[in-house]
Amino acid sequence: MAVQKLTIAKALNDSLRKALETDPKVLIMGEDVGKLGGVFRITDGLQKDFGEERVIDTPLAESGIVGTAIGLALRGYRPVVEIQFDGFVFPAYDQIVTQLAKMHARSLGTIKMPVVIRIPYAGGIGAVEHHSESPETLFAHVPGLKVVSPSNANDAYWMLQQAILSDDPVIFFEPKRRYWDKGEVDVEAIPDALHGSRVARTGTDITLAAYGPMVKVCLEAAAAAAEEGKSVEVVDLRSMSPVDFDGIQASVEKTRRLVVVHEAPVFLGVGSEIAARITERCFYHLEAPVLRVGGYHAPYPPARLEDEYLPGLDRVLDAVDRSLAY
Amino acid sequence: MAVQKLTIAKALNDSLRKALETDPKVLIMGEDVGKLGGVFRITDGLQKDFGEERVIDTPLAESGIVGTAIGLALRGYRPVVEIQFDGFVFPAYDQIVTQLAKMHARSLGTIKMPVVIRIPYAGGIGAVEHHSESPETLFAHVPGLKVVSPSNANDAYWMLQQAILSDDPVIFFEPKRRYWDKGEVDVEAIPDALHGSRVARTGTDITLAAYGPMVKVCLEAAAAAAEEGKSVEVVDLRSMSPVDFDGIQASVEKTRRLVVVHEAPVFLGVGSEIAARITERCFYHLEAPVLRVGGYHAPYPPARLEDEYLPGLDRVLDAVDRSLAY
Amino acid sequence: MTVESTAARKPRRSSGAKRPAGAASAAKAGKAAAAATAQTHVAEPQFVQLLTPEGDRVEVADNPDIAEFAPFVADITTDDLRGLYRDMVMTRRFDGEATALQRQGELGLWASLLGQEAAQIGSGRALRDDDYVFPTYREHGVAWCRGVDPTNLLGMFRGVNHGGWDPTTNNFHLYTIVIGSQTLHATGYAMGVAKDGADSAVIAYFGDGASSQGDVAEAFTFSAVYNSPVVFFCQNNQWAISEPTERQMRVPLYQRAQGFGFPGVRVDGNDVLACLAVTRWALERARRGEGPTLVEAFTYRMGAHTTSDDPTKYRRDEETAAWEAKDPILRLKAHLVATGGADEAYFQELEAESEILGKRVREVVRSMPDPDTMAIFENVYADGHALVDEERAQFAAYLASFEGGE
Amino acid sequence: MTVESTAARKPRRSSGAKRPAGAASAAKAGKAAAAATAQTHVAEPQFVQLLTPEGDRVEVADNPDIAEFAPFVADITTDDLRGLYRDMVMTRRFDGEATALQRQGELGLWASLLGQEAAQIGSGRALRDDDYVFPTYREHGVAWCRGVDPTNLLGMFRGVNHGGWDPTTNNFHLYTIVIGSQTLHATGYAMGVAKDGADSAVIAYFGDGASSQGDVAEAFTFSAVYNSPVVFFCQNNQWAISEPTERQMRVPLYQRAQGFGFPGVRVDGNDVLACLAVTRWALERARRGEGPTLVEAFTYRMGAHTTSDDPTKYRRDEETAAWEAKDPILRLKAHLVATGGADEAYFQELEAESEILGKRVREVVRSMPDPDTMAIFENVYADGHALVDEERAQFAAYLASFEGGE
Ligand SMILES: Cc1ncc(C[n+]2csc(CCOP(=O)(O)OP(=O)(O)O)c2C)c(N)n1
Ligand SMILES: Cc1ncc(C[n+]2csc(CCOP(=O)(O)OP(=O)(O)O)c2C)c(N)n1
Ligand SMILES: [Mg+2]
Ligand SMILES: [Mg+2]
Repeated sequence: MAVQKLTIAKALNDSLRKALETDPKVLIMGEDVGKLGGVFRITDGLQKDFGEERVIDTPLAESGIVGTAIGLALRGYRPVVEIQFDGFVFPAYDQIVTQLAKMHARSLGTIKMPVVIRIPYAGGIGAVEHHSESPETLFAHVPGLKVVSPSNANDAYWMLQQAILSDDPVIFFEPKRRYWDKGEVDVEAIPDALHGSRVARTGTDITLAAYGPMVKVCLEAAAAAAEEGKSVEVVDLRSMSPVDFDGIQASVEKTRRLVVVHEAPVFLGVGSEIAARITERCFYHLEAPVLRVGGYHAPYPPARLEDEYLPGLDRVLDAVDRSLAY
Repeated sequence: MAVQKLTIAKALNDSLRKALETDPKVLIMGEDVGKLGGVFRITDGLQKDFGEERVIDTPLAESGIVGTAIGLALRGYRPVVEIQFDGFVFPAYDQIVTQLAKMHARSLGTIKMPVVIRIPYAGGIGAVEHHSESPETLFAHVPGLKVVSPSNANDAYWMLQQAILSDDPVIFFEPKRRYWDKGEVDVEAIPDALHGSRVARTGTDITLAAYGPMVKVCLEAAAAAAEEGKSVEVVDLRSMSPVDFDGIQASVEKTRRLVVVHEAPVFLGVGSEIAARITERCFYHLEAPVLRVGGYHAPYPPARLEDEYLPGLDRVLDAVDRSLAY
Repeated sequence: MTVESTAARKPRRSSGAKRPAGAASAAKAGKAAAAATAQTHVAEPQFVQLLTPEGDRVEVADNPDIAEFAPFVADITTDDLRGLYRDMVMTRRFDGEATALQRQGELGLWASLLGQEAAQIGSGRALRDDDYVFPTYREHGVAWCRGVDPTNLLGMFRGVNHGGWDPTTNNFHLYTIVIGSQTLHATGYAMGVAKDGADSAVIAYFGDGASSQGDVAEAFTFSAVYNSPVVFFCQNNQWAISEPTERQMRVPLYQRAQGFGFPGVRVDGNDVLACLAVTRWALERARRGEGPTLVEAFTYRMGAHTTSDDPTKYRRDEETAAWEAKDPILRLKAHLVATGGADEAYFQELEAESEILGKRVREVVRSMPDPDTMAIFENVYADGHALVDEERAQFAAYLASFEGGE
Repeated sequence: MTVESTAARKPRRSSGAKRPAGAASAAKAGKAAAAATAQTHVAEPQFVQLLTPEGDRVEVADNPDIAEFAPFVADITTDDLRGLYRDMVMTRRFDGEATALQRQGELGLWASLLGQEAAQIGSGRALRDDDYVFPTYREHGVAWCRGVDPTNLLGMFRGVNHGGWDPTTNNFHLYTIVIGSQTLHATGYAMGVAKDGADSAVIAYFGDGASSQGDVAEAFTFSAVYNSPVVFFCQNNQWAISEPTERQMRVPLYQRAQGFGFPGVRVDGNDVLACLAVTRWALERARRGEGPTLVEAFTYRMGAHTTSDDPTKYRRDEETAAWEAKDPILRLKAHLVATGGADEAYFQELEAESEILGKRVREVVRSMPDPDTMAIFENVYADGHALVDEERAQFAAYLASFEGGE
């Protein structure tokens, strides 16, 4: 059956299974990805079916995981690495930034680095410190990396397929609080381009641009705004490197107003680049400055404060109102 | 003698010496900072005069250097860490981002982290890979860190004094290609605030905002533009976290045009945040979108290409012209 | 000039024969490798033990290898033993209470120390007040020894803070979640102790999984090079979430120290007396200026990794059952009973006391207030930051816009 | 159950006595610590040596410890010896030429291997074509053995590229500048070799300084856990820029392997024959499926760290002079002369040959073109990237705006 209703978690699991089946060079690596199936069960059952040589429980050392994945890629493998939580990617940051991202250029194109790094990210699950962060800027700023994040099950399935097929390193951010959200997955459809945006809802008065976990919030905000007679377009960016500026521009040329929403701190968040570039592209179109809603310049707070910290319906609508007030 | 003509390198050396003299808790740590005095000789002579217990040659391990500096800070010391080159800070990135930056908040304010991390950064010296990078975004985006960069000898002296006195962790970016530029240092003057900007040249037609190595380029561009009858104001930002938006705003409200210049890649460079925020603050003042001149979305190139990669006089003037053309 | 470990001498794939060719046999090779790995798991390890699982004292005459350590508990009286017992019982009670509170939704998460009481109380009681402790996230028993109010540990698991105690009050650092990081902090702190000319010592806790992190190796290097007064105390509880120690190491961890130039000792981590003795010994070395020591406490995580974990996915009940027989509390109880060190009245009294602790923990947690919203912006910086000020003001205005409005 | 190194047994500060109190005596304590550290520096290390500095063969009868390794060069003929000698001479000549070219401004930087020829040629010649090499930035001799055209090494030092050879052609990876990183790449590659069922081996080069990096320890852990066919080849050249090995380690490095569960060997790094034997032995272990090995080649960096460095700031001339007496090339020459393995004609021929190499290197470098400006945007991604495309187009337009303009 081509179309199934799946959670994002299951869609990712199916996607990994498909990749393991299709290409013997695909490997899964990470902490607890084997018997346990990962702390979020995204790799559930894969070691059982594909063996310890292809679904590899690694020592507890992120630099080691990414560093050996690079070596495996040099040997012709296509490792799909799982980092257990957003806050634990930093021990691997050196390998990612100085080696993985640069190897292709360093080798004048002779070496390819088909490595996917899956990172469950962002907040909303009431977790302890280091388990709720949104570090996408720290990867999107780095030339040589590609950075994407699906917001729904179909994208989860397909974008992961495409990331694994890509000959470039892809940082694949999974919106962990949406893992259990269900959506239709068409495993036979021709998917959208990995780095293109998608209009998730059409509207005429203002554009909301978001990715990953915030797309749902923006869709809810658009629905709420509709009740007040405001027509909000929602663009699901899907890719943070590259960003589909043409897609955003097309929407903004129509609506003339833009609010970017993400969980990451606003200061130097992906929204800053979008604001800067869209302002440059649409200087005479914009009726209001591009506004941004995001995290604050503070460490991700204790769980009991995360609802206040995270952009929610009210804060998005507040920004919509402020933009429309111009 | 209060006013001396010093190179930036010597000003930094004097500043470290002063700090070691003034506060017995100040320590210098890093690779080759002892007998060698650092590869740029910024710590020259300090181990000889203050001993191995205060000027510490460390094992070759950046995570270890910053991690032990954190421990020393917990014990009441004020470590000033040297990272040998920009490209080698990444092994320490985990300690900086997950520990150093968050310790104060994690402890509800009971712990202070007076650690300075000095990083010679940016290009222009014809070096091999990893020796010419501008990773400031990767620190400025992180709540809990402060990020500064002097552009001249007087600031080098004073900003380092202030950074060492600060109870917060400060990433201190030193523009390595300017190390040998001379300037007047007044060791008795009351210095500017560490995080305030400085108008380096006044003008009325357009504002250039820059920091560190690019201030000189902007001043040269301003001089060249003056010959063509354009009055360019140059703002030396000095601090990238926090950014002195009030200072930039004041200038832009006057000139109505802004170009931000840095060596770091434009995409999610500090300029993106400045463009986004100044556009928001000065939406009705700006005659042109904020333009940015910076590095490309490509690994820092081999030395023979760096002159093309780096923003130089021509590229800055080109942006000035493009802005004025609006 | 050649150093070879026994394990390394054993060929890990079939020796002599070529490896299976082609990817098809990869799965087979994987199984073989796994089997070979399992062999290295030391079922009956050699370690310092002073109290058998049955509660009998091991004498130096029984095992000369303990001669170096036994003197370090020669001063321990029956009263002291009761104290250690009480610490373990209270800790376990607290821990059980926290687990229950998590199930009731009062805590978001709990990392239980069940089974590791002896390792924590034994090492924790070896410390002097002026020593400094760097825990992981599981050192509730050590916190207890340091005099940290146990309810203070719960804030971060409830989600009201990231660390609810002042580390300087009890020289007990905040819990560190990023695996291995704290070993470097401990090393740096110990470098500072030495610089100060103090004779305090520092102890860094970490797990078997953590031993794989580069930071831990760097901590070994720095402490060796600077000869810092630090004890690296690894609780090898056999598991890093779902991964057995074979996924982290090929030979027993305590051996790693030698290659960095300092001693390593394996101790029965379920024997509180042995843990006390070995930790005292290691701390004394540190105080005397002899530098770092690695202590591997061989113990077992009786429960799940955390309340979010489901160990049935990856480990067998028999294993857990086997370790139950080595329970650290039962063993000391057996000893106290057999030697007449404590009677039924004592145990009942303790039961009552732990009941009171449990009640207090429940009450304190349930009444723990949520932090003020504006706390988001507090303590980001010690000296202030313009952006934080701006965002705080904007947020306050935003919140105010709802008041009295609509 | 206890492992103690000899060094660790020696108290590092005055044993028994308390540390000096107060910060005032910190400097004194520092000096004492430094002195203690210096003691551990092994002046006359025990290592595998097959050829003395005077050029005499060491026989197993002289030193039974070499029995395990000597058979690995039993097949070496006089012709082979001449080949090794030629490799070292050509490598040194190339290296000297590069240093000269740097002084003339043709290269931006050069990292000389002067003094390390035996370690590199000995290990490099132990490799099979299908083995894979992960070098640092100094393995010019190994590159030579792999058949990489030496002039290709110069591009990155001239600043025309970041690595001017196709690593897959000669199974010789690009130079890695970030210290220690490549040891993990080697480990991963070796994991892949094992998965493929191949009997190739992998060798990772690194320095004494690099041994402090966490990545190297993680490489040890991964290779031990997965039993990967990798040889970790450390050229301990006594210095990491200005820091002597005492700033990196407290006991000889080769001992570190044992604590990770695999063998470590120290070899005379200035003895090309011993390096060949020990590397062959280690590679054989890898091929047989016995997993990783650590080889510490005890050698010396005769020159500066790089052409940017000034070693007079930190090391004494006597030290360098002492090592000159152990020169790897002179020693093999003495042996060849003494055994009649080569005559003056041979040496003259070689001199002429190296002259030709020198000339070619000069010519190639001087005519090495600068890269095209647009190369900035090439090979950032394999599959393209919209932003790079946009920036490339903008830059091209910008450049075009100057042409014919103004
Ligand atoms: C750097 C990092 N990576 C991953 C994690 C997720 N994680 C938390 S605990 C744990 C296992 C730790 O095992 P061990 O060190 O043996 O300690 P134990 O939990 O058994 O006490 C992991 C992988 C983390 N906290 N930090
Ligand atoms: C991560 C990192 N930190 C610092 C440097 C700067 N650096 C280049 S070489 C070097 C010393 C290396 O010493 P060693 O490992 O002994 O190798 P050797 O140069 O002696 O061959 C240093 C500190 C670097 N390249 N990478
Ligand atoms: Mg464990
Ligand atoms: Mg060296």
